[in-house]
This record gives sequence, C-alpha cells and structure tokens, in this order.
Amino acid sequence: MTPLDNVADLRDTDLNDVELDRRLASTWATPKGVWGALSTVDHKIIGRRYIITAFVFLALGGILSLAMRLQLAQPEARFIGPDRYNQIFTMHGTNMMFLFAVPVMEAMAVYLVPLMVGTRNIAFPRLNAFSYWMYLAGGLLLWIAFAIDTGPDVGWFADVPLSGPQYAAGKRADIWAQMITFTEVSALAVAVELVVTVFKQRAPGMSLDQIPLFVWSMLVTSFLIIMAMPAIMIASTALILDRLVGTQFFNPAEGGDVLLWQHLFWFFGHPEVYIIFLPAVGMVSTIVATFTRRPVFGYLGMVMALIATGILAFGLWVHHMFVAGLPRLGESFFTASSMAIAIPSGLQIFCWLATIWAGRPVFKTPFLFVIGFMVIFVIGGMTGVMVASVPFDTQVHDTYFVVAHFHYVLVGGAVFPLLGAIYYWFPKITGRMMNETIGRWAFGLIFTGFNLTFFPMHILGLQGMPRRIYTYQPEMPWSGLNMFVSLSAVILAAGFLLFFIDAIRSALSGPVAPANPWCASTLEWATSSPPPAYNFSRMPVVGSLEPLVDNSGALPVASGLFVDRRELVVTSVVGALPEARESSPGDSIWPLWSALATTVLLIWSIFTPWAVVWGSVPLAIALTGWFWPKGTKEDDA
Amino acid sequence: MKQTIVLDLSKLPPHGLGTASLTWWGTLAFMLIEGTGFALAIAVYLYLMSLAPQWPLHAPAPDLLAGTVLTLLLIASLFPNILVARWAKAQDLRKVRIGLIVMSLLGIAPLIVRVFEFPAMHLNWDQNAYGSIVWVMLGLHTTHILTDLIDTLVLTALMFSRHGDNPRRYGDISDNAMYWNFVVATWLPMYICLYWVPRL
Amino acid sequence: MRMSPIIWMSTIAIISGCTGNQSAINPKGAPAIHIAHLMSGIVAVCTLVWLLVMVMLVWALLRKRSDAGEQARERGLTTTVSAAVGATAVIIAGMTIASFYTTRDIGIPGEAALTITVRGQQWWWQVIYADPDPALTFQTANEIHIPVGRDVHVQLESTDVVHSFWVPSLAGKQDLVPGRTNSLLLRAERPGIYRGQCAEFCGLQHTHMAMMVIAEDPESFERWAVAQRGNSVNPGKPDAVAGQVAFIAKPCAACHTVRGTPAMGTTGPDLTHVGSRKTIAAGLLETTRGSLAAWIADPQTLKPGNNMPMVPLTSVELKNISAYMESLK
Amino acid sequence: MVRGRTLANRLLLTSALLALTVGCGFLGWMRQPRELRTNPPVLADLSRFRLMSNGIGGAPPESYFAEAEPYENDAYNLSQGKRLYTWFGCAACHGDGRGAAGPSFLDGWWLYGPEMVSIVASIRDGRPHGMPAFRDRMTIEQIWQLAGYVQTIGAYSAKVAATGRNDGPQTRPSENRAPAVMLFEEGPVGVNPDQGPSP
Repeated sequence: MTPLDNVADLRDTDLNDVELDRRLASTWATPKGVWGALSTVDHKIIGRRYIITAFVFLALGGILSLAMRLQLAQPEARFIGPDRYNQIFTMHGTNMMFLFAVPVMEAMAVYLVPLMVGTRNIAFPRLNAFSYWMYLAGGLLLWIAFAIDTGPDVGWFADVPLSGPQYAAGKRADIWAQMITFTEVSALAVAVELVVTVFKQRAPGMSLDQIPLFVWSMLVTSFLIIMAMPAIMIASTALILDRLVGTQFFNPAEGGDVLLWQHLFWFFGHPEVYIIFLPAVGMVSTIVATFTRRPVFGYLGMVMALIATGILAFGLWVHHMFVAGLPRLGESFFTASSMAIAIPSGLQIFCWLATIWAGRPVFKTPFLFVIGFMVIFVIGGMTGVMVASVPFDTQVHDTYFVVAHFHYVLVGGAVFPLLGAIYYWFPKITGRMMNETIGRWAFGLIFTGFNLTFFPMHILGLQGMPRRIYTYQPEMPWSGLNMFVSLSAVILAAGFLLFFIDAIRSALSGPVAPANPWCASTLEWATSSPPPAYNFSRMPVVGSLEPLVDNSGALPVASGLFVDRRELVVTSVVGALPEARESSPGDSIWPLWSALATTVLLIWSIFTPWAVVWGSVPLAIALTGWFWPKGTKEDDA
Repeated sequence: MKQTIVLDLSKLPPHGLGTASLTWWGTLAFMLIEGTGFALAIAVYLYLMSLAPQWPLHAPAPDLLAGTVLTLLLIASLFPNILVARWAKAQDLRKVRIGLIVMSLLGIAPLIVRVFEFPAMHLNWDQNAYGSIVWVMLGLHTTHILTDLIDTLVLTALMFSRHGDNPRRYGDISDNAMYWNFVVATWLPMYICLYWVPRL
Repeated sequence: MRMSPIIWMSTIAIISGCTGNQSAINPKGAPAIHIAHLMSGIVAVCTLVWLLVMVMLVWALLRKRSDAGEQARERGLTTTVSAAVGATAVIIAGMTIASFYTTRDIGIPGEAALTITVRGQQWWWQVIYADPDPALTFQTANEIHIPVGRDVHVQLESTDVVHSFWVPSLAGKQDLVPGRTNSLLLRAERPGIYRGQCAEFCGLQHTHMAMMVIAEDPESFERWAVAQRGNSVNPGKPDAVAGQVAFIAKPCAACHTVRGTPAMGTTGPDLTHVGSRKTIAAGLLETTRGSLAAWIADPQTLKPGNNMPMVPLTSVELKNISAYMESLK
Repeated sequence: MVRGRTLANRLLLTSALLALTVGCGFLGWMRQPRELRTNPPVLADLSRFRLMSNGIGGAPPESYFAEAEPYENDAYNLSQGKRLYTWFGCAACHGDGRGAAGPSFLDGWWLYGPEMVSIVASIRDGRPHGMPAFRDRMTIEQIWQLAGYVQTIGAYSAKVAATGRNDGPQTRPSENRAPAVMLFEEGPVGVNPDQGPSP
C-alpha cells in the first residue's frame, strides 16, 4: 500500500509512469473469470469476440458454399435435395451478409476506432456489450434452426409471396425475419456508438480534417446503417405481421403490393453493399498509406468520395428491380444513378494508384491483399456498370453472371481488404506477428482460387444458367465449367484454411510484436501491442493527420484525468477542442440480461403476438437495472 | 512511446451537458433511426395509397375526435416538457420533481386517448392493406409514447431516490425531454397523414 | 485467307453447340440481338479500361524511384487523377446513353398482332392463346409456338409467387408478379427451338421450370394453332383406349384437362395435345413413352416437391396411360 | 461482495444452461423435416385405418403415430391441404369453412366427430346428404393432408403449425388465429337435423 492510496480523486498529473499504469490497470481491467467475461464492457474484448465470432460464421458459410459446389459439380447430382439446397443457399447468403460481412466490419471498428481516435473506450460501452450478445443470439438462432432442418428456405432477400403466409409453411421464414431483427438491433447499436465516438471522443486537436480515413469510412458507414436499417425493420415487421396476425401488406387482392416488399428490401439492400464496402475502403487506405510510406493522395477527395458514395447509395435500389416491370422513366433514372456511383469509386481507385505511384511500396502480406483487391474489385466495378444498364441487366439479372459480379465486389472489395487488415492489425490485437511466408501462400491460393472459381461464372450466366437452381440437366452446356468452378473452389477453400491455421497458430505462438511493427502513423500504434485495458495512459493530443510520423520523438499528451474512475475526454465535433471530462461506465451484467430478455421476446413473438406484451416486462426490468445508478464514482461524477 | 504533457484537462467540468454530453448525441442518433422508420411508414402509406383505386380502402375516413384530442394533448404537453428541461438545466430538484410527475401524467393521458383512435379508423388491421398500415403506424407511435413514459417514470423514481441530485441525472432528464419533443414532432405528420390525407 | 463456307458453317455450329439454345451470347431474336450488341460494346470498353488500370497499377508498383522533384510530381498527380476521373465520367455517360438507345431499339410490346398470355405457376408455365372468338382460344403448357419474323406480345401473369420469364436467345427477362401484368416483346429472326427457364427463385422446383419457344414459319405456326384448337384425338390402339378409361377413372382427371373427354381438372397443365409437345414436366424430360411412364409412376423422385402426387397404379394401368398420353398428338 | 458474486455466478451459469436446454428442446419440437416423397408402403398403410361401424371416430394406422401424426402437426402438410381445399373445389359447398350447401367447419358442430379418421373417411368415402366420395379423385396422402387442414379450420385453439392467410380476398381470419373461436357465435344449440346416425 502506497501513501497515495488515501488521496481522494487522484489525478494522472501527480503520478510517475509506472504508478500511473498500475492504477489505471486496476481501474479499467476486466476481472478474470466467467463473471468478468460476461460483464465486460471493454471495447477491445468485445471487438475481439465480435471478430472471432464473425470469422466462425465465415467458415460455416464457406462450408455451405462448398456443399453447393459439390452439388453443382455435375448435372442432376443427387447429393442435396431441393429442400435442403434452398435452405443452404438461403443460409449462405443470410449468414454471409448479416452474420459475417456487416458485423465483421463493425467489429473491426469497435476494436480500432477508439484506438485510432485516441480514446479509452467506445461511447456507450454497455450498449456495445448488449449488441454483441444480440448478434450472438441471432446467429445461434439461425444456425440451430438450420441444424434441425428448420432453416429459412426463401432466399436471403425473402421475396413475398414466396416468404409470405401462403407459400412459406412453418416457422422457417419467421426465423429469417427475426434473425434480421437481432442483427439489425446489434448493427444499429454499434452504428450509434461509432458515430458518437467519432464525433465526441476524438483526441484533443484531432479536427475533422485529421481523422484517419478508416475512421471516416466507418463514420459514413454508420450513417448508412442508421438510414438503411429502418427499411428492413419495417419490411420484416410487415412480413411477420402478414404471417402471424393476417395483415395485408403484401396481398394484392386486399390492396397490398408484392413489389412493396422489394422496394423496402432493396432500399436497405443496396446501401447494405456499401455498408460492407466502405469500411474496406478505409482499410485499403490505411494499408496503402503504411506500405507506401506516405499519406494517401487526395485526402479531401477520398473523404468526399466516401460521402458521395454514401448519399448515392440510397438512389439506386431500383436497379435490383429492373425486370420487375416498373415504368421505364424510373428505370432510366436509376440506370444513370447506378452508373454515376462508378465516379466516386473510380476517384478512390485513382487516388490509391497515385499514392502507390508516388510512394515506396513495401510488399508485405497486407499490401499483397490490397493489390489483389485492386485487380479483383475493378472487375467487380466494371460488371457493376454492366448490370446498371437496363437492357444488359435483363439478360444477366438472376443469373450466374450476377453471382460472379457480386462475389467480385464483396469478396474482392471487402474480404480481400479485410484479410489484409487482419494481417495488418493482428500484431496490435494479439501482440504477436502472423507468419509472412504462410501469409504469402494464403494470399496466392485465395487470389488464384477466387478468380478461377468466380470468373467462369460470368460465362455461365451469359450461357443462360440462372441462379438458385439446385441442379441442371445434362443437355445444358454448363457441366464442364461447373466442374471447373467446383474444383477451383477447393483451391479457394485451401487458401482460407491456411489463413485460419496461420491466425490460430500465430495467436498462440507467433513472434512477439513491438508497439509499431509496420512503422505506421496512426494513433493505435502509439500504445503497446496489445493495448492495455485503458488504451492510453494519458490522452494523446493530435496536431496532424499522421501523429506518429510528425512526432517521432515523443507523443504530446494531455493530463489531468482521474485515475480512480474510468475517465476520458469529450471534445467538440469539428475542432476536437476539449469540452469535458466524462466517466465511462464500468462493467455490468445487465446488458447480458437485457439481451437474453430481448432474445426471449423476439423468439417467442414468432409464435404469438402476445409475446410482445408479456416479453417486454422482463425486458423493461432488465433495462431499468441497466440504467439504475449503482452509486459508483462513474455513476455519480 | 515517450510522452510530453502539452495540455492540462483538470479544469474541465467532470460531466458535459447539452452538446458536450455523449447521451445527448446518442439520443439524437436514435431519433434519426426512428425518424427514418416513421418516414418510411409514411412512405409505405402513400405508396399503398397511390396503388389503390379509392382511399381509404373500403372504409370511411377516420373519425377526427380522438386523433385531434390526442394531437392537442401532445402539443399542450410540450410546454411543461420545455419547462422541465429548463429546470433540469438549472438543477432545481424540487421543480424537476413536480415537472416529472406532470410529464408522467401527460404520458399516460395520450395512451388513454390512443385507445379510442384504433376504432376510429373504422376497420381492423387484417381487413385490407389500408387497415394494416394505419394500425402499424398507430402502433409504432404508441410504442414510442409508451417507452418514453416508462423512461419518465423511472427518472421520476430516480429523482426521489438518493441518486437524484446529480448533474448526470439532470442531463438524463433533459435528454428525455428532448426525446418527448421528438415523439410529439413525429406525430404531427402522422396525424396529417392518417386523418387528413384520406379527406383530400 | 478465305475460309470455305463449310468450315465457316461448322464453326458456327460448334459455337452454338457450345453455348446451347439458351444463351444470351447466341441471340436469335431481335431484342436479344440489340442487347448482345450493347453487351459486347460495354464489355469491350470495360476490358480496355481494366487493362489500363492494371497497367497503371503494375507501373506504379514497379517503377524505379528517385528522390528529386517530389513537389512537381504531386502537382502532376493531381492533374492525372482529375483527368482519369473526368474520363470515367465521360465513359459512364457514353454507356448510359448507349443503354438508353438500346432500350428504345427493343421497342415496346403492344402493337403486336399476336398476343400470348403466359401464366407462371409453381412449377410450370400455362400458355394461353387468347382470341376475341372464345372458340378459337386455346391453351397449352410449357411450350410456346411463335411465327418467325413477327412481333409477339407476351403478357406475363402469375397465379402464385413471383417467377421470371427468360428465353435468353430471344429477349431479356421479365418478372411475372402476382397482382400485376407485365409485357415482353418476342421476335425470332430465324426458326428454331429456344429454351427458356424461370429466372426468379420460386420455391422447391425453381430449377425445373423450363419452357420451349418454337419459332417456325407462319404457315406451320398456323397449322399448329389449328391443330391445338381442336379437341383431343380419340385413341386408336387398344392400350391407349384402355389408358383413356384409366385416366378418367383415376385421380388424373381431377387435375388435368383433356378436351373432348370428361377430364376437366384445371390444377395441372392441359394435356389435350401433350404428345405433340417436345418435353414434359416443364422441360424436365423429352416426351417419349418411357419418360411419360417414369414421370407418372414417380413424379416426386424426378421433381421432388412438385404438385403432382404419386398415384398408385398397376403396371398395366401405367403402361396404358402412358400410351394414351403419347397418343395425344 | 465476493460471496454475492459467486452466488450470482452460479445462478447465471445454471440459468444459462437451463435456457440452452429449454431452447434446444423447444427448437427440437419445432423441427419439421419435409417429406417430399412419402414411402409407398407408408402411403399404402394410410388407407388401413379402422373406423367405428357408425362411421364416427376410429383409429388411424399404427404407422401414423410412429411418424408423429404428420398430417396434423406438420406445417408443410397443412399448407398442402389448404391448396387441395381450393384445387378440389371444397369451397363450392363448404365456403371459406363456414359452410354453404355443405356443413360449416367453424360452428363447433362436427357431424361425424373431429377425429382425423372420421374426416378422412368422409372425404374418401363420402357421406349422405351430398358429400361425394373423393376416393377416385385424390390419392390417400392428399386426403390425409386435406383432412388435417379441415380439422385445423375448425380447431378452437390455433395450432402452431397452422397456415396463415391466403393471398386473395379475405373472408375470415386466417387459420393460425383460430377463426372458429373468433367467429362462432354461441347461441341456443338445437338438434341439428343433419347430425350423424347416432348423436
């Protein structure tokens, strides 16, 4: 016991570094054991959990795709029947979009954004814990349902009337709709946390023009989530009401409309693509800057492109409905807007090219994935321009051409940057380096396997092969390419397997990483690898876009925060001028209880509408427990 | 990494109010989410209306009484609400306590009137798409009144507990007041949409 | 070197053999040809742009670097990037305009002389050749005959879920949406059998929901229409006669119509001239006596989940009914 | 404080395990694998039910229980039954379930009892006063599917597996909302002249 323990309201100004670290650790650390694990609100622990869970879903979804490829390798194969196949492709799409792609991007942000903006925890950390539990519950609901042969079988887009009360018997479609609610609640919660973190918790001095591009991209993404997710909320609620209590939203005979569903779904569904892609833009920008040893060319242009993409994203949902028989004038407008989005995307590509051209490239694994991204994503963008043309789209819509297109966009445009980002930030997250040699092999296999798997699908689509078919007849000229595609998928899978092995092995026994192994310039590298529970012992002060490059000697920091409670600093939106000190909430089990109560309510509501009434009682109790002050210093400050 | 102290934060207030408060921004973000939801519900209403041969579908236009009373009630509730926010800013515990009790009552009153709005639509949710959308719109707004009422009740209880007199609680109260303004504000376009658009 | 016509012809045959008769890149109908032109144009431009970007990428990655003149280079980059964005905008605008023109070239159905109503059902196509004179109206299933070189207006409706009508060699696709009626223009430029397939996921047997569009010269088309209008032919051979009796006595007649007999069911496809169609079960099998027998004996193995039940029949009944079906030319 | 934590810890773990077990059991109960092609021997067995001599009530074949009463509890079969109701023109006499020329299914009267076997027998063999026999028009599996649906329409509490509303003009609340309860107006119950042989 040191004499200082008795001093009330101790501040970091009075302490030496060792003592400061000790005290901050005891204030911020998550207690060991099950209780600590369940009640933690540390953004790094939750972010890590989120990332791992999302990658587990990626692996599961990948296994589903291999099953589909096995079935499609030959004509009239009998490996999987139509009923199971429909469940499998629905699960693959739903899982990859709702349980992998969106959550993994948010998960990376949950981990990285507070570090990159130089704060100690995300805004609303308990909401963050709640959002993870909701996500996990939604994922479990979907996968357990699938395991017991009750998985949704109506496609990830769940078009009515096929998913409606008359044609989707049983609870399969209800499970889909409620799973959406789970992931939607968790995504919206994270989006709110990120917006507030970026707006109000940036390090003093980090004005809007000094935010790292990854943070900008997550800010725009969060706004996209906030504006887009309510559409699917309305849609899935209407669907469940139609199915459960007999509302008539989608019944044309009673004034409803089938296309209403498609409008609502794609008003969400198209921004969804950018919700997945924009974070990847941020990752690419970060990696490019680090591995070319210079800041990204055209920072302002990049930010404008992000915002422009975000706005345009809401103006092109109809290009998913070009063959639904809408008025021609409307279609023409959406052709123009869909094509126009190529301009900001093009700007981003050119800026990265300029950065590489002007920089000094270092060919490490993360950078290799970015190069792979450039090659693949540009193809995906080109085919995107193709499907934006109405006449072109009438031939390729709902064919394997589109399957190829969006895999080029989503795998090329998001998974490649994501894998690069994992290699890049792995040392920060785990404190250990990944293996460079295995990384190169994994990249090579994934890049080759991906192109061999998905490029031929363009041709299959043009040859008339529709999507979502569980088999095809031997007289169709598709069997050769399909066999080729299925074999190539094995290469792709091998690449992913290698990546997973490398990640697990490195996390356990990789070489220990220094604080800043890549000589990067953003704030997350200013702290140790992995960061301590409190992220920074004193709040960093920022004066440029590259705080670590411009202050190679010592990091400017601010002092004056309490160490006996979880304090961080709140700054103004534009200039990041300090406005207040703020206590960040401590660990709490109530988010878990609230998530469990919500889970019971949502699953119960598949069976009776009264669940909404009775199920909200425990939920209200849990939420009251969550917000009721416990008399801690954080509560009463 | 070595550090040089360049800034002293110790003079800052220990808790931000208004735009310096995180919960203020969080409330704003949730209002944006729900506002989009309300806007989409209205969009669905207008979309269905654009498809229908006549509107409202197989029903007379809704009776105005209940809806109008509720609208007036909600608008009237804004005045005590703004006062509560002002008192919370002044950290006046006694007045805040009274104001919260008034606001709790003003949260319950519209719920009672709302009960009469559903029959005023002259048809049930399962009769046709018009019935479905008006019930969903009313239901959506009702849940917002309800959740804000529960929040107000919990805050009222808090203000009478030992945790009450605390700047953080006052911040919560002004955020809650802001949210109530939002609940009232979203109702106005819904009211016009539900009660007056069918009379056009 | 001039290629001899025979080699030329056989090359075409091989190419078309490779792509089949259900292919967007082997167009035989006016709308599909317009679209194919647009497609090849856009694909060519895009390929070129992609190659340019790749060249730039490789150059940017591998170029030799010196330390001099950084300032000037930065300014040069701004110009280059702006020019590239400008070029993108121009190319995009060009493609948009080309796309509008193609839409206009395809034209709108409506003034066509022949209107065919196609109704999508889980999982087959009901085809109605309506005529102002109800006596001349007839219906068939999964097989559409059209005269070559004439505009045909296809009116698309659905009785259950959303389907999509797609005959890639003739035209782009169009959805069949319950509660709405959509239109599509078909025009075959040369005779042939074009396969089409449902392109919007519609449930368990979305896979096996194909149809044949048979384009023939107007005279043969007229002959075919006259034949289809008529009632079914009376079976001649004894097994077919017995088959007819069994067909009417068994559950078959409850779902299928054979005009001219008491079989009046409307749930399944009209079978009045089923023997004249190229395929059965929505393109699943070629129409032969054997495939008919296999289908009737166990439809749920061949097309699991479809709405035709497995009707218990003795082997003799099965043989007779398939003979009867085959005789319905 | 520490003791409190340990207790809460145990409570949490126990309740989590409990919730997991209940959840899995619940989902297991929901499990409905789709039988798209029923085995011919099982199908043949479906017509081997035993009916009481008065035509009211009886026992389904053993195999029906072995399969967990699929035509009453399986959503897919019930929805197929609903399609058959339309396809085979049941509505011509029974309307939307409220009856017209034929008796109602919603009024609480089952002339031959509400058991599956009775309903199957009614459809298969027909009944006096105009109910035709569908023996030669439907397969036995279709008859069971249809019977399951008919039983659902008249059930007083909705089955979990019951179908929802149809896409079409609505005449009554959908099956999963127990229309019989919502529509049946209780009044003086007289002797129904059409009642079966022994009331």
